[in-house]
Amino acid sequence: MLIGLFNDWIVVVLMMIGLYIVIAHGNLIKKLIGLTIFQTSVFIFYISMANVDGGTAPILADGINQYSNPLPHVLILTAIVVGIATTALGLSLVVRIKESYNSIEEEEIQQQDNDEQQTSRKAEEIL
Amino acid sequence: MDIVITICSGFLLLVGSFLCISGGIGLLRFPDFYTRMHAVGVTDTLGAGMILVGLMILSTDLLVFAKLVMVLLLTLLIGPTTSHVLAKAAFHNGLLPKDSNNLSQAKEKENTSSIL
Amino acid sequence: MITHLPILQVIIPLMAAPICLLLNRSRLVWLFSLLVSGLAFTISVLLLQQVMTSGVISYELGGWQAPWGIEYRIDQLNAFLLLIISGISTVVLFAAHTSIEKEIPKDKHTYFYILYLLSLTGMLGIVATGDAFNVFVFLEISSLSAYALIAMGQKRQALWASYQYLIMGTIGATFILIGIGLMYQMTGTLNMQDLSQRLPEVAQTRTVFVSFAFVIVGVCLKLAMFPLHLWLPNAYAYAPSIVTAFFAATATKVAVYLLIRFTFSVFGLSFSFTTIPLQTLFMALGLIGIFVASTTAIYQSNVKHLFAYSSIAQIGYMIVGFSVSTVAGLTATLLHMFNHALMKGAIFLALAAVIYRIGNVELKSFRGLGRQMPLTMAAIVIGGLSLIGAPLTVGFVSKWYLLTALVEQGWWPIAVLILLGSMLAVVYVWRVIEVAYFKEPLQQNIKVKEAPMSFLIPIWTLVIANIYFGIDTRLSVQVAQAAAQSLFGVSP
Amino acid sequence: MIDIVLLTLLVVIAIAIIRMKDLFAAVMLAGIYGLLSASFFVAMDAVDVAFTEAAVGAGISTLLMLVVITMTGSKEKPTRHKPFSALFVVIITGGLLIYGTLDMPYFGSADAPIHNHTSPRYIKDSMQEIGIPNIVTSVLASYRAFDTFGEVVVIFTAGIGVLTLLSVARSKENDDKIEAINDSMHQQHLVIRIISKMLIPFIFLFALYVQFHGDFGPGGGFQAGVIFASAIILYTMLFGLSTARKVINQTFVQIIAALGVLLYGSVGIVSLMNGGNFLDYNVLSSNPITGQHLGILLIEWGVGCTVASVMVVIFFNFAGRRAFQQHKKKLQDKESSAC
Amino acid sequence: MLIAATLAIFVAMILAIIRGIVGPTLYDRILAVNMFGTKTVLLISILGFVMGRPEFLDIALVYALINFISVIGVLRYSDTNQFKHTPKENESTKKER
Repeated sequence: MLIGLFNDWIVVVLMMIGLYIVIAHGNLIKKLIGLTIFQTSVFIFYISMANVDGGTAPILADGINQYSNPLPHVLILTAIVVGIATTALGLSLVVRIKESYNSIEEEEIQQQDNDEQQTSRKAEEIL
Repeated sequence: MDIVITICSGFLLLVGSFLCISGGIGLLRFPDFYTRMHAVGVTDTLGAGMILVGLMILSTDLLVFAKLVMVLLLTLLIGPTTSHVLAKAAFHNGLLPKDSNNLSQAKEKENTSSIL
Repeated sequence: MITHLPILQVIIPLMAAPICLLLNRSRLVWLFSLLVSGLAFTISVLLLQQVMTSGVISYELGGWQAPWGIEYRIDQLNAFLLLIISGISTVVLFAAHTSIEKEIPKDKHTYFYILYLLSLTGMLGIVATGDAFNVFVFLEISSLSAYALIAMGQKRQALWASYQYLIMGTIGATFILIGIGLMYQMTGTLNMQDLSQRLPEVAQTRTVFVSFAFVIVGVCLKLAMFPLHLWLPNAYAYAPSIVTAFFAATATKVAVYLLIRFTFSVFGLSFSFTTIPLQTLFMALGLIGIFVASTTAIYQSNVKHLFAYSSIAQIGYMIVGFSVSTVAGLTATLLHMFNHALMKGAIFLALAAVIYRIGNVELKSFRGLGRQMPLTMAAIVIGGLSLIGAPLTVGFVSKWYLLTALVEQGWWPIAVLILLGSMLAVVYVWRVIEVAYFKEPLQQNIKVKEAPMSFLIPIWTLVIANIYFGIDTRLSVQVAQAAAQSLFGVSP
Repeated sequence: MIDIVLLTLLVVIAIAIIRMKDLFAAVMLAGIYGLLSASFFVAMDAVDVAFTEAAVGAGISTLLMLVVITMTGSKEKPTRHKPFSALFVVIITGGLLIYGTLDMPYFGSADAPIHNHTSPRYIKDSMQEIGIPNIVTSVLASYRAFDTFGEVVVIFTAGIGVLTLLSVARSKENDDKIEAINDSMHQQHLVIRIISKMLIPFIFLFALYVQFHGDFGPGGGFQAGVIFASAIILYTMLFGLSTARKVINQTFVQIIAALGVLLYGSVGIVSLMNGGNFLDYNVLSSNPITGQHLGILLIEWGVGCTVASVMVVIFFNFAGRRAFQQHKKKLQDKESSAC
Repeated sequence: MLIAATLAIFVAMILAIIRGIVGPTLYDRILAVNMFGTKTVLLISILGFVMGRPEFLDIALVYALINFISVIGVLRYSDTNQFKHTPKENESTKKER
């Protein structure tokens, strides 16, 4: 059982690390790095389930009759593209956030928003 | 013939592996950036070349051989280039070798001359 | 061509998006996307007709048989959802040209329509497909375009809201991906129909249980169900008004659809509701969601925020109906999806008109608008009444069905709680009405004119639909009931 | 064995990324992470995936992150709030997953359900039905072609999204000014310029090879597109954005991106017209195998075009935004000094 | 012999990773990444032979290219004032003088 599932467990650990970075870190770029790690570990999970003992790459050749399962490979090709698309969009959001808040730290941004809300509330009360 | 091939490739692979490890140790143990770079830059190119040539001898397919040649050419072209650029960039941005007064003086001179 | 309707439904808006990039003239692109969206609506009507008369339609993409290729599978539920989405999209798009003129810089109009169409495509694709992985791909199309659309809002908070949504949304999507992966690992198939046949064999394994948990949590993140709702209010409040109207009316419905599809069709009723205490959990979360979100809505000073929280509360009603897990309860949920789309569409479009005229939707700037923009405010009033569940509006119909479903099961206390929740809706809707009609008009509001026709037509279309379907319930109830029955495997 | 070593290295790097306060270092470690996971994919026989992951995970995404870091600063501030709630969520998730793995089929076992339900047909019959040796390409481009269409649309969406967020209205004189900043940087790097000039045509050629060889070996439209784009990105980095923009017109690139999606879609529409289902290549030609070949060739071109041009657009917009910011900053500095 | 070479490459990789994590300067890290890249190229080439299907060397080519491009990228974007490096080592040497 240990050897049969060892890969899966490591993948779970990787996922946990990625998720931890996303949730616990306040830096927006670090969050995106965490997201990439999280997604990549899911890819690893898919690819390792496609593996067959004694199989080779799913490209047909003479004299080989055991191939790895091609379907997860296809799915992950798609998922990788989705991942880079998300990262690119997230990064462009970070650039814009930096421009308008002059910070990429979650806490500072939240702070600025709260301050803004409070000043508008105060203005309301004065009226 | 087979034995010759095995021995040749084995020898090359072995030397290549040794170079790789020694480069790695150099990267880890040397005192500052420039010496580390020296270790890596030299062994990387040679070690990679050795291993690739060793694989070339092993290869039976012509296409595989050709691809290995391409990889080799690419490493030969890229390895020294990156080392060069890296060292240059580091130097330009003010990273100085450890315990090297001469160089730091040269650097200062360069700075003053550029100001002038 | 009639056999190709399922794919045309998705492919027409999809192909239109790159064509928009080639056209690149704001007005032209708007007319073109309106045309495309209208076409999609027509197709969805035809599809619904076809499904109601002749049953489930299956369409094999690429001509490959189902578990090997991807299959589009349209039953009553899908067709109903397709109708809601494409209908709302068309109505909302009608007002888009006027609305974004003031909210989005001129050189980005084309991009706006492209993203709008892509978002529409994504939602239609999620609903139409019968393949679990294809759901993920189209989910990402709709989410990515949603992030970009929300970030187009005028204030800088829009960027921050969009980023938070991106993080939550991606985590959700990745959870769904993990869940699909686990299912695939246990069964070897990705086709939903095939999955539903092969899952019972392995239903007792821990892996399937975990895959179910991951899919549900992922969907609930997208759904903004109560403890996972934090991204929603800001995303809705700071997005361009048209985007808010579109998403508030459709996006959460798609997520509810996914929830229903996975629990009822893929994992199967007996697994979802007996192996796991889903019923109690969802019932509790739904009820808490209703109360917390409604109470928060009362304290909002921004009307968009207010109605965004109200959306979360309404999702609570859908979840409660879902967790009753009887035909009647599910019918109530489906009806509420349809009705909520109508009322939230009307309300948010009216708010878009307010923004068009006075530039913001702070509650304090609503003073006197009741006189200045009578038609727009009347729409908000009717929409609000519908939210409360007043008779003669659609809200009444779905609440009625929900209460009957609960009473049928003998769950009186919950029915009472639902009624109490509606009382909270009275409070927050009243706050808006009070300010708009009974407070001294603001100085700067005196000269405000009624919204232009390009707003009034779509708003009143939705309002009239609100009243019509509140009186003549035959159509919506019939379809919802048929869909619910087909999910429970009851032949009508 | 190899896979376990690689996975352990991955864990080490991931932990190092958590601890790294310098974002620059974190991004580089993320690049290593990409390379390592790609090596893992090779060890797991997923050559196509490895190809893509190397180009994307280690290449493009690292580059994009680097550009962004130069705009946002590279130091991460310590967070004040306690990470316990995060730890709680993560441990629940992880625990649930570990619990789920207990009933999984063991790693590599050939009697797992996934190897016995749908995949045997792909492996056994794809040669007769599609006629190309790379099964991954067969599945990607024919059996599940609609997923791939979705993937192309996702990348197109991302391109449009980046355009909406970052595109700067450009004018001629602005460009010239920005150019001045741009080119001041790499004037001295003569060696690298020459080497890159030698390499770039080779990279283009290689991209084309990958595009066409995708039927027989690892590769295909997506990988080719990324490689093609990376050559342009290399050029841009060395010779400045405005020079690159003179060579490659951005509007033109956008149109190519749209045309790529349209090409893919039109293959589907044509098969509708010919009486098949959407994306049914068998009807494209009188002989089904020829039809499959034709269809796969065309859609791979669509994928390649869209991916390459979207990558270029994304990079141009990031770099353009950066140049724009620097330009604005310079103007501000000038104003403040004038005051 | 192939296995031995694989192991050697793994060892070199681990050493490079340690250097990449420890730093201390930015350029050390770039160096480590670069070396790691070359080692990956070699690993892929050898893996092909180990697994008996050496025809996938295209991947090694891509790695070499991507490695080059990303190192250029790092240098290109580290070449701004923000990353001007005056590490503590240098200051200490100056003081000694």
